[in-house]
Amino acid sequence: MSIERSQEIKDKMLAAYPTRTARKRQKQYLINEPAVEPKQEIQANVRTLPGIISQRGCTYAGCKGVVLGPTRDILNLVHGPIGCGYYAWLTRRNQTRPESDKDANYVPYCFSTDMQDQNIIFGGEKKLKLAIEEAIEIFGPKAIGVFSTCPIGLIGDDVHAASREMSEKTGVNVFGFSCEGYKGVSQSAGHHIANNQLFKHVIGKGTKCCVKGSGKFKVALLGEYNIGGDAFVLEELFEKCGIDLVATFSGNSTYDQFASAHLADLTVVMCHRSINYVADMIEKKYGVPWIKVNFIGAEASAKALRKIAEYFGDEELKARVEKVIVEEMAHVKEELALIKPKVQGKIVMLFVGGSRAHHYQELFREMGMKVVAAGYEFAHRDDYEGRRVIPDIKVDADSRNIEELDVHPDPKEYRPRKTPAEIEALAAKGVKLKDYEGMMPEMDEGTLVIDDINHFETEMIIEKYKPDIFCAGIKEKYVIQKMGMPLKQLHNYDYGGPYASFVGAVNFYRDIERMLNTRVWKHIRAPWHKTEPLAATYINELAEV
Amino acid sequence: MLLRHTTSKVKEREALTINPAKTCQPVGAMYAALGFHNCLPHSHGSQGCCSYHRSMLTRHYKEPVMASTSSFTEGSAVFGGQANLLAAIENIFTLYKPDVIAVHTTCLSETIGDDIPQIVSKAADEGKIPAEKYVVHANTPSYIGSHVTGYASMVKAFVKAFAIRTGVTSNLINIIAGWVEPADMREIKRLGSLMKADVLVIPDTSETMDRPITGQFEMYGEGGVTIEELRESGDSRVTLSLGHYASLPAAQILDSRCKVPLIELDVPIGLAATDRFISALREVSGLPVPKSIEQERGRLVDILTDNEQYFYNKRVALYGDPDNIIPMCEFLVDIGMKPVYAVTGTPGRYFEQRMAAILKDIPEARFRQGAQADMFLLHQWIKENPVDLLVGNSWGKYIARDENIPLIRYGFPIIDRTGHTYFPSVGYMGAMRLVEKLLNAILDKQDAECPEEKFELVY
Amino acid sequence: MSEKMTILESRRQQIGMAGGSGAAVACERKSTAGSISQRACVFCGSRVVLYPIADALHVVHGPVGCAAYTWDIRGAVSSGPQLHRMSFSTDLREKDVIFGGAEKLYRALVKLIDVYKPAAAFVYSTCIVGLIGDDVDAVCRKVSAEKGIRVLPVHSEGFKGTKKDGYSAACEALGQLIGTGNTTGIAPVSINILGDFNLAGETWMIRKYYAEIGVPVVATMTGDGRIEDICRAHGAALNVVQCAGSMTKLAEMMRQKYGIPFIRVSYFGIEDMSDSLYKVAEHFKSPDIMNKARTLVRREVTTVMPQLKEFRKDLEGKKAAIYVGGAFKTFSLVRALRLLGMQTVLAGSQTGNRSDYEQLRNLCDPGTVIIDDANALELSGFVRDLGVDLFIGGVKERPIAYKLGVAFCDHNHERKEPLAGYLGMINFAREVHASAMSPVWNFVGRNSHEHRLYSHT
Amino acid sequence: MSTDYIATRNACKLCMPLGATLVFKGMEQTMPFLHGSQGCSTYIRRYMISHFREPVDIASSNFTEESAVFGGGDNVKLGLKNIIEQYKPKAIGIATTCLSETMGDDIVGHLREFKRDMPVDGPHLIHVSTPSYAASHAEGFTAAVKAVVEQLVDSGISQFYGGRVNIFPNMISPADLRYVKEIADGFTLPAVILPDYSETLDGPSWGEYALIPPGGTPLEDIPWMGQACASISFGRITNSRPEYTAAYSLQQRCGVESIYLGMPVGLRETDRLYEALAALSGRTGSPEQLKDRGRLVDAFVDGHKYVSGKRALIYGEEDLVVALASLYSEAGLIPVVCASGGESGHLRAEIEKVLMRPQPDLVVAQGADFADIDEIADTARPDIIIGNSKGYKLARRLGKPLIRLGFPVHDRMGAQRIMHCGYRGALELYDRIVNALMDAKQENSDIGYSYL
Repeated sequence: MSIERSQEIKDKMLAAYPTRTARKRQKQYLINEPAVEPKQEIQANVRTLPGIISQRGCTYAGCKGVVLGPTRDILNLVHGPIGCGYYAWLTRRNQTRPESDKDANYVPYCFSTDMQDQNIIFGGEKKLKLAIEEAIEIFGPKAIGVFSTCPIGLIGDDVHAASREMSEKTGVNVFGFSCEGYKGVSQSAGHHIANNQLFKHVIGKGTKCCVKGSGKFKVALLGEYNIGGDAFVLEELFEKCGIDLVATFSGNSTYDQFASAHLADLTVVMCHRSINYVADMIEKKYGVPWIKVNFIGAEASAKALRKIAEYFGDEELKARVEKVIVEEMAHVKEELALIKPKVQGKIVMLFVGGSRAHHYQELFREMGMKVVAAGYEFAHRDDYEGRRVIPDIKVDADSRNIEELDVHPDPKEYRPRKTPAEIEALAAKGVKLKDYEGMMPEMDEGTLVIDDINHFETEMIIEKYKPDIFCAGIKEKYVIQKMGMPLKQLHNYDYGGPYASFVGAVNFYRDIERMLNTRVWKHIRAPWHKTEPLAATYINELAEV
Repeated sequence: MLLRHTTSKVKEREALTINPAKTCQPVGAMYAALGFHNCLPHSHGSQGCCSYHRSMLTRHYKEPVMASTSSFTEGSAVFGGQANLLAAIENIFTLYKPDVIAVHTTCLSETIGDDIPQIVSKAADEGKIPAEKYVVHANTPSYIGSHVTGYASMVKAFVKAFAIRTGVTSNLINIIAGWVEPADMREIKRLGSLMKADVLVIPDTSETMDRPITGQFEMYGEGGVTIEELRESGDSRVTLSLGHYASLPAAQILDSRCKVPLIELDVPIGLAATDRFISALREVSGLPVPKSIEQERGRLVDILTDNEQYFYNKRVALYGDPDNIIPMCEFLVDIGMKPVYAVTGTPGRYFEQRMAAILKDIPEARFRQGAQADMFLLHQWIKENPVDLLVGNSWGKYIARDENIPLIRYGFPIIDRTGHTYFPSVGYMGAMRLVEKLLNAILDKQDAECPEEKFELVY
Repeated sequence: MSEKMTILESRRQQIGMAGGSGAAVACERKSTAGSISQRACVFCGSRVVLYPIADALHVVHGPVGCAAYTWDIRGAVSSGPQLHRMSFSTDLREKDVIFGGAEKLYRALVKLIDVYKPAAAFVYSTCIVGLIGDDVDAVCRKVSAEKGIRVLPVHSEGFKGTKKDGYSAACEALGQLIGTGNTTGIAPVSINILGDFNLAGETWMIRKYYAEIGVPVVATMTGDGRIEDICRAHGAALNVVQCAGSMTKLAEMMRQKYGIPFIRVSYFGIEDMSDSLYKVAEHFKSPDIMNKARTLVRREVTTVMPQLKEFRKDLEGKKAAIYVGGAFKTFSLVRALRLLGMQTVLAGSQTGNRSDYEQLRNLCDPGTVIIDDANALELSGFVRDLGVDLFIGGVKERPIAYKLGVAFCDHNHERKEPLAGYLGMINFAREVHASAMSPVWNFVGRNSHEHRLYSHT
Repeated sequence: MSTDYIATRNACKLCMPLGATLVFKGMEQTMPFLHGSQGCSTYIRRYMISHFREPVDIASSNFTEESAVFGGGDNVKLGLKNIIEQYKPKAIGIATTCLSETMGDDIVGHLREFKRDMPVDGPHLIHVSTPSYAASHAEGFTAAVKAVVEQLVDSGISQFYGGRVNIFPNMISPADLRYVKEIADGFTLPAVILPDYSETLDGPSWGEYALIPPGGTPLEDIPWMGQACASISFGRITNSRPEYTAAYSLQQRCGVESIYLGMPVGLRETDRLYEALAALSGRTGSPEQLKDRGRLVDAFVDGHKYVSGKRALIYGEEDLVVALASLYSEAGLIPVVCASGGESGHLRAEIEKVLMRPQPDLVVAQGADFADIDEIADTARPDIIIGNSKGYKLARRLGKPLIRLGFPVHDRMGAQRIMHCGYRGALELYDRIVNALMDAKQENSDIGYSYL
């Protein structure tokens, strides 16, 4: 794909916008040239233009929906009108597996203060406290998370004061999240808010009693949300390797796991965007270092495991990891041999999430497919360009209103797991702590990188590039498929999965092969039309040309 | 157990809603707007609302749901959403070129107090609204009513915006369809044409929300009530309002402003409601009921008599929207079943009055409406005294599994099955489909669970 | 019978029915293993019988349990010494079990006799004594010789039979005492009271009655018993035996050895009480005694009946179940209940014999369930299925009755109210009435439909 | 005291099988089964019934002369068969007796044989060796708990089982058990309590006679106890011989950390429990419950004048005696006599650990019976007697008030509802002591103040 052609499309597209809109959009849209110096800069994590039909959701979605949603035994109480609670009720495939029938599992429940007009007028704090009391009386949870929705911020209910008051009154750990939908510019703000509150109110409260972790290699896995059972297969993988998973944020997780994350000796981060704040804060306060990993893709998973083994520097562990990799890879290779020929060279676009658009490129690469365009829904510059740019990301009105916690080493619990010398040595071996290169360096020259893509642009680039498959979410699903082209949902996996680790990779190969080669796309035209010339042009036909 | 924390011990709640049997207004407004031609729904609030509503509607209808948002940020929350809406209107008409933007508010913009008409006229003044293009709006604060209220408000908004009376009464019969599936709207139109009546179904999602695949994506495509049709609705001879909650407000506007008399009916679900619907058509059109409809009715009753043994005294629990529950309960009673429990989160006494009348011969029946009339309460009732069938949206599957009760999927949203948007539940044909579903659920369970010696080939 | 109640095959013959034909109730069997019998063991039998002898030393040879469980748990009162209310055990330990406990027993006895100066000592063998093979008899002889008092072995190893065998062991021990005392000065018209244990002072009442009709009592066995009296019991002209189960054997023995005739009586209920006095009078063929008896009975009955009528008003028609230790007591209770207008629907005992049960079948109304050595499950099953209003039994039956919400009257050795004689009948009626008429039965499970906490509408 | 007595006079202890039976009564759908004579089960039943006032079914292998000679195998098997047929239990707890033990009857062998022809879904068979002559009921109790854990806990399970804690509560009342559960809940720390007879021996009135009363430690929980994060074991004396405890055995077999505490009676011993639970859960516990602590301290203050310097005579199981000594010593009484039929050899040492200040004149009588206690009492001149009903004679003779608690209490109502544990239990016991002393004072004063 030539840079020239890409440039031409970009120009065409921007031309269609009202001038002000065009001016804003162009900064979020670039043609990748990883080699050039100085490195390219993309604009990200800025406001979405009204009316543009973006993929983005809101702060609340990022906080309650993404980060807290998957945890089974924190009772999540949504403070606001019914809708917000309703839409985040079981709609984000958070599978969870309680240890026994007796263990708490609130995932199938939706708790809301169901604010009515008089509550909006006279304030909802009283109702909130009463709701908390009722929830405790009926469910007796370990902890309650209270989530503010848009109107709450405006009518000025103090959820934090109310939570504090109820905590003191009941002994149940109740904490609030000011995650009103309008805060920030996307889900991302919600992630950050969730990170902060978890760190303030939960992390560090746990004891060894709360977690598995008799073994030597204790790890906390961050940014894994157990869509389609990813967390389950990762748990098994770690088990096989003899690594103890003390906590997962937040796939198949519990309050106690969160509370005890600081007891791990290493934090591994999958979804960098949604949870890197926690990783950083844990390091600052407890001295637990973190590394970025990616378990999407077989090679990537192998790489991630080796990184972990290298970090602990234990020969026995390394050997065990290698053994596991060999076993798993055998199966993967077999499968790939069957599938690759059927999908090789096909063209992909991914516009999703804050890390997935990057992670899933690994899988497509393994299958020999070509990613021509990618972008995030709610990521920041560091997810595109790497953490090196963090210092020069400028704070704007929308990011300023999200608290930056000022974290210091804990006088009692701070225990640096590695000496500076050891960290040096690790870096030399390619294990860089708290480092992330971002998506762009790994993408080919001339590919498109688009932040916060909207419907208009989506139609444009599809028309031009004629991809074989498009990856996004439910809102885009049928839009794309009406065009006679498969869309792979990477939020909910189209109810497939798991896609993580080696087993997951194989599942993904098969699903993609199916979507590309299923015959259903061939039936769109009625036979009697085949002979006549057609107004409409068909993606498939063109692809075949 | 999935709902392992639910016990039969009922504690009256005042503040906490658990597992609601309703959602908020805007999603209804969005669905209603999709029933008008070349219309782009617009959510005036934070991005999340729009994103959530689009997702929910997409999951239910398995169709593209295009809608835009004002993308509120903290700034807009403080200074009001005018700038956002103006920018939105400009972007939308430039990029997406609809005939109408259907703006609905959210709890956020309502709490801020944005004055939509004022903003729209400002947009007009600034030339952001091209000629022959319109911006319609409905106030849909999430903290009042439910998604059904939102639907009603948006339909009302359209009628209010466009219906005019020229004084010449036409033969047209307006049918405010209520919140039903695209297939239902199609079926209502079919019955209308069988009756040789000239009907206008408002709104009409039969094509917009159930489109054939053509290999091309069309932002709006065919279908939906046009502005022209809406104008004409003001001269119609009568309005049939199907469903007290979703349809009456629009019908009343036509009645009060355009003097189009209204006849209040239920959504024609089941035998009696359909009978009333057909009778009404017959009366207002003065045309006889054609044989074909007689035959459909006959077939339905035939199925009922063939299978009455399987229905008699079966205990049923329902949850969902009042306009759907009321005729459904009446139907269940008509076929010998016992709708013993029913809850709807949508507030309104009317529900209780109707249910009381329909269930007067079933003293053990319990029904409730309003905030705490939620699925948690329903489940507690069921735990206290079980039922044979569950009728409602997809969320019921958790109760169904825990309590081993068959679930008949009915109402909104159904996000784990398909078919509901393609095959009607209204009219006699629809009733047949409902009967088939009920019957199969009952017999499948019997076949799956009866001891081997009781397992029989023929029923 | 409700299907919920499973009756072990091996138990079926031990349950019969009054009236009609039907096989006799099988009895005098060993309790089936695993069926939770209300019976106790041999030791228990001996301990029960000898316990009331107040001036004797009762030493339990074995681990501490057997002594601990029988420490001062009965209402058998004494007009004098209280030694019987002490619990003495050789508290055998590992090493005793290995090396034998005879030595320990010897030293224990010596010390205890020095301190408590008893008139005699009973040494009860418990299970393991039978196994480790201590020669208890030898020890007893030795101590007896040294201390100059009777030291009597009671062979009551728990596993060597049933409670009844315990009774006989006790009787044998008593037998060794009887005949060793001086009988001078005993009147020709005189009796021994056998089988009354002076629970709540019943023996005293009965003694009083006999005195009033001019019949002196030589020895009471064993209520408020004294060694010296027992030793001279063979001087009496007649043995009047209550609680046939435990004492008939002794009476029989005395008849053979000393030619003392005996009659079986019961002091429970007006009829039986009066009947006992008449029987004694008849035996001595003394019109004088008979007249005195008549006057006594007339006096007592006229004072008692009016009060009973009051109770009867309420109790008329209520159903009762009886399950007590001895069958003979059962008879009296059936009659006593009739007097209160109550119907017995279940009657049983731990230790009845064939003739007892035959008699019971004839005595009870047709349809009454007759049961031998019942277990908790059967009892509860019948109580439920027969719609019993009142249960009469011992401490082990009480919770069954209470749990099921049935009135209960305690009629075993732990009771503290005299139920014998005329006054006893009033007490009995009062207790039955107090329990059967209590309002609390309205709230219990089986009647809860009348008093629900929540009415489900 | 006159140690030269050979005989035990009015024992201050009961026999081992009773303790074991109590444990089995505290397990879900479990039938206790005594391998011995009929009398053992009958006596123990009537003893427990008179205390708990609940049905107490205990099966027996009903030894006969033959079985004594030829071994009890057939009786055991027949007995088990009948119990299974009649009561359909989920488990049967078999405790031996002096008889079967002395015979050297091979119970393990019998069970092995029985299991061979028992259907696979048959009940668990747990056996514990409780020869009455080996020790007292307290040891029988401990032994049974250990036996259950050793025979039912699956050391093979490796799955993490969400921060559960095992609590081995020792011999406490049903009310205590309920309260201990409540305390653990206050920390939302799922606790497996073994045994738990809070329901089985203190149940409601029934409509239908239950074959085996509902309640008890759920059998499905027990196999997982090896996965708990810790075991809390109550009783300083019991714990002074850890190798006999279930907690110790779990630590050895499954590496479950064991936390040895005194019985949580009185302020300090309860504090230890709260600290342990807080450390384990990382939570502070229910503020509501902590208010009870404040109330207790407040009560101590309000009442101290009435009790200070009052001389207390305490008897019962060794663990209980230590615990009570701790409570009353912190409340300002002087435990002058601490007596028990038990013979751990640690009684004095442990008591001295819990006393607020050293007490030279303290008489510690272990292996004592009531005749001994009687004699000691004459010289010790106690103002108040604290222990089970068996001390009544003594109290009566001395004309001093008796505070009834522990086991058995069969001359008063509500034994099963007496609270000993936790702050509330301490409050209850304290109030009773103070009021008893006030009663006495009132009764014995010739003026008869109605205001004290």
